[in-house]
Amino acid sequence: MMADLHLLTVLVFFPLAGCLLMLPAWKHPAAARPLALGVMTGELLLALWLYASWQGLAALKPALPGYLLVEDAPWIAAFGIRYTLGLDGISLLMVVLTAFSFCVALVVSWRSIGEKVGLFLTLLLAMETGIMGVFLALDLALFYLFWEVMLIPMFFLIGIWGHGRRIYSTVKFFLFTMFGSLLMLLAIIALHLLHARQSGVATFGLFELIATPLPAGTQFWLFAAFFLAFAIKFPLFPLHTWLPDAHTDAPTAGSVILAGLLLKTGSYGLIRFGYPLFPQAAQTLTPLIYTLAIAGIIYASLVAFAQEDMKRLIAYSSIGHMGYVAIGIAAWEPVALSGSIIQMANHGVTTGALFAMVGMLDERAHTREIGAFGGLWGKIPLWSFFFLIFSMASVGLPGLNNFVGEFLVLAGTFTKAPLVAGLAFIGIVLTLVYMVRLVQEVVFQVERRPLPLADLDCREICVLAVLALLVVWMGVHPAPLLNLIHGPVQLLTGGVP
Amino acid sequence: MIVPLEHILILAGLLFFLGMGGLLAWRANLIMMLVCIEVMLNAVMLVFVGGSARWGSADGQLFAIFIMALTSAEVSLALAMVVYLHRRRKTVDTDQFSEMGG
Amino acid sequence: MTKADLMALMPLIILAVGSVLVLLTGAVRPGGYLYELAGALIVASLLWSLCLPAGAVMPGLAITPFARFFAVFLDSAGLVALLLASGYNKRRAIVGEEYPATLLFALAGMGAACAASDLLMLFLGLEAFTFAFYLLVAIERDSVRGGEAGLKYLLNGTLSAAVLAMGIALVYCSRGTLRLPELAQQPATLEPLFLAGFCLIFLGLAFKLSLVPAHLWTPDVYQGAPAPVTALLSTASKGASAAAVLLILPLMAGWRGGHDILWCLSLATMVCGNLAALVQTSIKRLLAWSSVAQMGYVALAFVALPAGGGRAAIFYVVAYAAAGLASFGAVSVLSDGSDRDVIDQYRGLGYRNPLAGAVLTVALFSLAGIPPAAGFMAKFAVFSAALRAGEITLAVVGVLTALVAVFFYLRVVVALYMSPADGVEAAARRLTVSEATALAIPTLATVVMGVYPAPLLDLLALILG
Amino acid sequence: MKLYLALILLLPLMGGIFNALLGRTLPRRVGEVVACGVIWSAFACAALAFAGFNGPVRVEFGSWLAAFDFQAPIALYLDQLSLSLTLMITFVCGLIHLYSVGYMQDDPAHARYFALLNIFVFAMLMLVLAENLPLLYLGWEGVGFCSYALIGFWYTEEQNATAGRKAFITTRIGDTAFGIAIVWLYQLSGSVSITHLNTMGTLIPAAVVTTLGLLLLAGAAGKSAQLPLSVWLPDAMAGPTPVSAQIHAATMVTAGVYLLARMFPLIGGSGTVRAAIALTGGVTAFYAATCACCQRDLKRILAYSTISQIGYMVLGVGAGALTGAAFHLLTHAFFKALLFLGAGCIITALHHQQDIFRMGGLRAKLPAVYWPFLAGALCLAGFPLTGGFFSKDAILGGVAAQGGPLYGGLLLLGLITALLTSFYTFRMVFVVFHGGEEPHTTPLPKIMTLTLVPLALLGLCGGVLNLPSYLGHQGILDGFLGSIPGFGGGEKSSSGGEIVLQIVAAILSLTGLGLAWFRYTGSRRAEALAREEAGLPGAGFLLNGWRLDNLYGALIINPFKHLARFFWKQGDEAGIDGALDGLARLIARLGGLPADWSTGRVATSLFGLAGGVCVVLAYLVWVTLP
Repeated sequence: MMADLHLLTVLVFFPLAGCLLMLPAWKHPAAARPLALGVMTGELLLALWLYASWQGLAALKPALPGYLLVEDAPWIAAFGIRYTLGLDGISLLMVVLTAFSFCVALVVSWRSIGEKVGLFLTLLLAMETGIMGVFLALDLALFYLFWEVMLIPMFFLIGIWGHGRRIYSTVKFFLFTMFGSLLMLLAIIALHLLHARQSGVATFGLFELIATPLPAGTQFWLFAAFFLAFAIKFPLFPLHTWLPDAHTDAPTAGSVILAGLLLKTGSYGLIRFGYPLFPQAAQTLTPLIYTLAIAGIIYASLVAFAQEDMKRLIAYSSIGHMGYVAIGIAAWEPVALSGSIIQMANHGVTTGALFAMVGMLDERAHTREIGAFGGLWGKIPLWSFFFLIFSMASVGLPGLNNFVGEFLVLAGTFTKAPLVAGLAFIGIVLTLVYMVRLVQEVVFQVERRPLPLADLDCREICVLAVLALLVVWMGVHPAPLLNLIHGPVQLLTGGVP
Repeated sequence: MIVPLEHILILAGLLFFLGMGGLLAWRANLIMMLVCIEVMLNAVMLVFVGGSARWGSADGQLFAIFIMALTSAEVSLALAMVVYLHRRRKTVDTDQFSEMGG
Repeated sequence: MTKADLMALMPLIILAVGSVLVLLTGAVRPGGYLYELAGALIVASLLWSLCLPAGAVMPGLAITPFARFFAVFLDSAGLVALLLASGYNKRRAIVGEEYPATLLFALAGMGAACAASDLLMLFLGLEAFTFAFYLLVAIERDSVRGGEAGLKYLLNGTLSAAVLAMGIALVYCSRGTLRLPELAQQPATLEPLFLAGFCLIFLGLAFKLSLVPAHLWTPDVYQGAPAPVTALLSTASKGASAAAVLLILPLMAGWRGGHDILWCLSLATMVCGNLAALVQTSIKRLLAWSSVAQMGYVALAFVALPAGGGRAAIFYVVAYAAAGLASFGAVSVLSDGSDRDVIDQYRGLGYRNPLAGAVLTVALFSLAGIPPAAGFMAKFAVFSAALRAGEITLAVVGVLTALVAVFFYLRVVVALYMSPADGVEAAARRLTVSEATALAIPTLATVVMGVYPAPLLDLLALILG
Repeated sequence: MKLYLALILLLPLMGGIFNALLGRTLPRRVGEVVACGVIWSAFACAALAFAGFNGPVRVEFGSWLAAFDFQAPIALYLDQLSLSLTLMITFVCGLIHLYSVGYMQDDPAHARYFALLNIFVFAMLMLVLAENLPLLYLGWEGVGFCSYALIGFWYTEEQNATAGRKAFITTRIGDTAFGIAIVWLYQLSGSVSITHLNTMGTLIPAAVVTTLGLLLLAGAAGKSAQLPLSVWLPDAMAGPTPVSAQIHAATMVTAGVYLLARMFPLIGGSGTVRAAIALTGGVTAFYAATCACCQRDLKRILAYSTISQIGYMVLGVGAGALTGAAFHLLTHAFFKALLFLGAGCIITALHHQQDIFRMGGLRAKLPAVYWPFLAGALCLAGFPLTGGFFSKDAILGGVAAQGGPLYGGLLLLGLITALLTSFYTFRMVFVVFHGGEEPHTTPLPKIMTLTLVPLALLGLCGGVLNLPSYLGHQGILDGFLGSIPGFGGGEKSSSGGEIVLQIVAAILSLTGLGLAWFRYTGSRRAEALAREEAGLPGAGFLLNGWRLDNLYGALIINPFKHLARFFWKQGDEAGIDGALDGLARLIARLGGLPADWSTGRVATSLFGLAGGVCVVLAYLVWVTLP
């Protein structure tokens, strides 16, 4: 019986255990890197195995409806906090994405991280544990714990191996997120107390708390606190300014994980906790979310067009992309929600790949300034080929992955809020505008500065090829993923599985 | 009892605040500050004695004696401190000893 | 006094007698194994209060589970401080038996204060350890700052002692007894004299907890005193004072005014401490201001006393003590020879002295209340207590000030790991075993309490009845 | 049938992928063979499908977008329209591929070229065969991408890359409208299947149908370079000439017409929409024709003529003469491809000289090009009895049959356009081939000239595809397409009226020819050219396509750029970040206050404690005193 294997615990803490492996290899990067990669690959295999066998698990009918695996154990009885992990389709998708992104992040920074490798790998593994926990926790206190834990390694990652104003950026990133999450902490506690007052049961369990009937005013304020925390992570306009700095100054691995995963924790939290816990308040705030998302899409796309740093441009682009996710969530309608979730995965892959590619370019040219490049197709055709693929994916070219998510989001949203969907379509044009500008100025035209550029080596080709295949696969045959999240989405939107 | 408690309290209060005021005012001279603290503690002892007179229990007097012991100890330490500081700075003006701050 | 009482009192007696013993040994064999002896005595008292589950009530002292918990807590803190001092004092040429003896004496005083069952014993305990700290703060004879710090602590301490004593006197006048249990039973209307007395007592304790407005001595004394002393002063004495507050708070249970006073103090303390720490350049002052701020959160727990704030307060104090010992310990380890006080001097130390750097980092994250360190659980406890008591304003202010705090804690971490050291400094010396253990104990405690606080919390629920 | 369809789509795709991945490593001949082979085998499959065709079929290959009730499977729909277009596309593209072999023979980047060309064919076929709108959208965007990449094929020239970008973005604007229409249709009917939607026409309120129709029209206008989105096509000539022939003449640009014809059963219900479509088409046709009259760049002339001809088709759709539109679409594909390929020959022969004023007297030099080119010109000019003549008149006939002031005006406009068309066509022919000194030319690869022949024949004899009904029996296309919903519609004009119309058209066409002959041949040629070089009044206006580019530049592009920069500098950096940094500074300054309070003097701290005592006691007095 798979539930007895405590697979989720393994899933969460296996990377942390991997940190111990780092200690003996602390001083020997040559040994440490493969070790870490081994750990991450193991994690990825475990995740993939779970994915492969999810239908079997679903047939087993575990404790919670719609969940594939659930683990529950007492932890801090005095506070009523339990160690509750649960895996459903949505978390499974996120878990696979997480495990995969970490492998990518490690491989792309294989050579670019030269010093303090042991520390780097340890932080990476620790962060993987934190993010896994966020995607699996079903106890609000536990969720909050992981939510905070995952920040610390990222703080060091940006601060130690970053470039530019790295300290400013990392502190800004940390404070922004702390600001939101501290208020969320108060909201969590308040919710817990209200529930305890009403039912006499002190618990932080999500499904107990969902049942709490709340007066409208209270619910509004609690949801506001949750929403603030998630909106900062998303990030929604105008809370987004930490993101360009953090992305730009982070090392490649940091950017990949930031874009691929940390932003997703915000949307995931909104889907898993924000809306289910406070449906009415969410309803009342939906117009606000729509507005912020639309404003963000258009604003970020415009700002992205003006950027001169490739990484910054892509960072702004991910603000725009996450805007679609936000719209889909706000619509809270099956098609749109599926679209949002798929879009989370898509954006993780696409933008992660773009950041990785810019990182590769940065390694060679030691600049990310758009004005420095040009005519790369002639110099490094392989790089340009992949870059073209990923940027086309990111503009939502049908047949590549982003289109699936965006189109479902828009189709679903249109049934709820036609105007919003219509405005969001404008964003598609704007995305094309800045992305094509980037491609033209970097890949096409003539070389503007003589830079010593070597084309991709085998390691990089492998990573990018896998990513590209993924992009195409998710764009051409998203059915498996859509099936995976079908049940959970139906439950969330009030249907019966 | 001969003296009503109120009078004792008023006197003690006067002494106490006198001492406190002196402590704050006389900061140019460490010795005088110590004297002021003595005054305050004496006010305290007065209250204790008055109290034990009021309730006819010995606890107050006991406490008073303990305070005497305490003050003597503190004074000895404080005088040592005075000597030490004077040797260091040739002054007993406490405002001179404000290297740290902020 | 029966034999059982004696057994129960033994932890305190060991410490008190022990200090005399150390003094004598020092007189007989100067530079003998004084620190080892003192350490052994502390361990003995620790084990005793751990293993012998005897309770006893005698005039003035009541060895309750509460008292025994604090005895354990104080002894462990003292042990760590002693371990730190053993190395530090050698480097700083602080010789002689005074240091260990005084330390033992301070521990005894604190233990007495926590075990007090009447105001006299409380007063004696508090003053005893304060008195001991007068010595310890100024013990570094040839340090300018030490003397200044001693002076400041002395004057403030005596003033607060006077206030405290006056408070007790007034209470005594109005009630005719000093016994806490009797004082806790309140008449229908609280007479003004009693209230005045209570307020003075509380202010006297506020000095020891360094709550605003009686906090101004803190940064100067912490900066001036030797780091190990600061470590003890900022943790054990705070713990003992918090225990004392918990002992006297029942006297005014249900008096709205007391709540208001506490409310203001806690608010002012959280805000002042955290804001002032922002602008500090000396790490010791930064930690001092931060400890002021931390006491503000403890005060917040006191405000929420009716809603289970007591447990939160003690847990917070313990968590803070662990972090404080670790941080000041790291500082004392890192400031060898030259007094390494300015934050910029800590640049890149995280790499040159990994253990100390890591310990300091963990401690700072704990102080900032970021999981998985104990500080998070502590803040969690305090905030939930506050919300349960309906103190939403204080909770929100606390959260926001905590955010401010994150910033200045991060400044130190940034210096440790992210800013390059200016100029090549010699590789830091290897830590001695005692130092390593002294750093390891509180750090482990921090992490364990942060990840699995359940046992401690249950224990606290037990001792608070 | 399923197999045929699968092959029709997959072969070009595979060829494209093959060239994209391996093309650069294998010898170029292999790549060329594969590229051309797949297209011709796709044509063979199409032919087989045609042979085996009996009635529309819907084939489903697998699921694509399937979330809850949003179902967009990978399903194809083969009916008469898509079949005939498939045949045309595969055939013409096959020829163009062959031509490209010669045209690109010394271009190093042949792999990229053929890969994109193949993928384009795949996308175009997907567009034509798609059974549901998202899938059609896939093809729609796919061709857009390929056209972008191929226009900017010689990317080192900045204006080429920019032209590609312009095309991509401009068409994307239209696509957005199309996308909105798709999701709206989904919201209305819960389905995106074209066949299903076409039956919904009556169930949807008229106002909504109108809006939808306008959205679709906008989409079509983007792809088919109709006003106001026509600006990209002339610039698109920056690409290699075969690309212009394949994408910007024969296939992609007619996608809009196809879309409108496809969805006609749905949107045709609204008179407003029909009128709007017709108006767009007619005006565009006229607009482009006027512009073409003053162009000097050979390819730009053809580009404007393409816009103009597509305008005719759109006009036809608007007039409900779907068959006519489809007919013109086919013939136009043949003769316009022919013209472009011919132009390609000329340009190659003259070392990439595109200015017609620098040409002349090529008739003797390049007879193999001249005669096919002339044939194409005749078709374009609607010379009597050529394919173009019949197809154009089918459209005009449809317009005439509609009657009413609007359509009357449009008919007039169409006739004027016909005149202009024949004028600029022969202006081009005469200036390029007749008179003038004979320049030096390089020999052309056989393959390039050979491919012109079949196209020329098809163009000339294209008329037989659909001879007017007054000749006795019904036209082939009429019969073939008639059964498709919507194509039956459109009032048939009386055969008498049709004959009259055709006579008028013939006269107009001949007049245009005559004017051109009178102006550009023999002795008068020289001063005519001289005058035009000097610049006729208003020529600049027409030369720059009525200065639409400047208009858009002033209205949209510059504001966009400034806004972007403003948002970045003022919004993000000064606004939000500035505010946050200000807040941080403020807090730091606040931090100074309590820090200043601790002066370091003992007295201060004593004051603190004493002050606390006094305040608390005062408070106490205040509370306790009644």
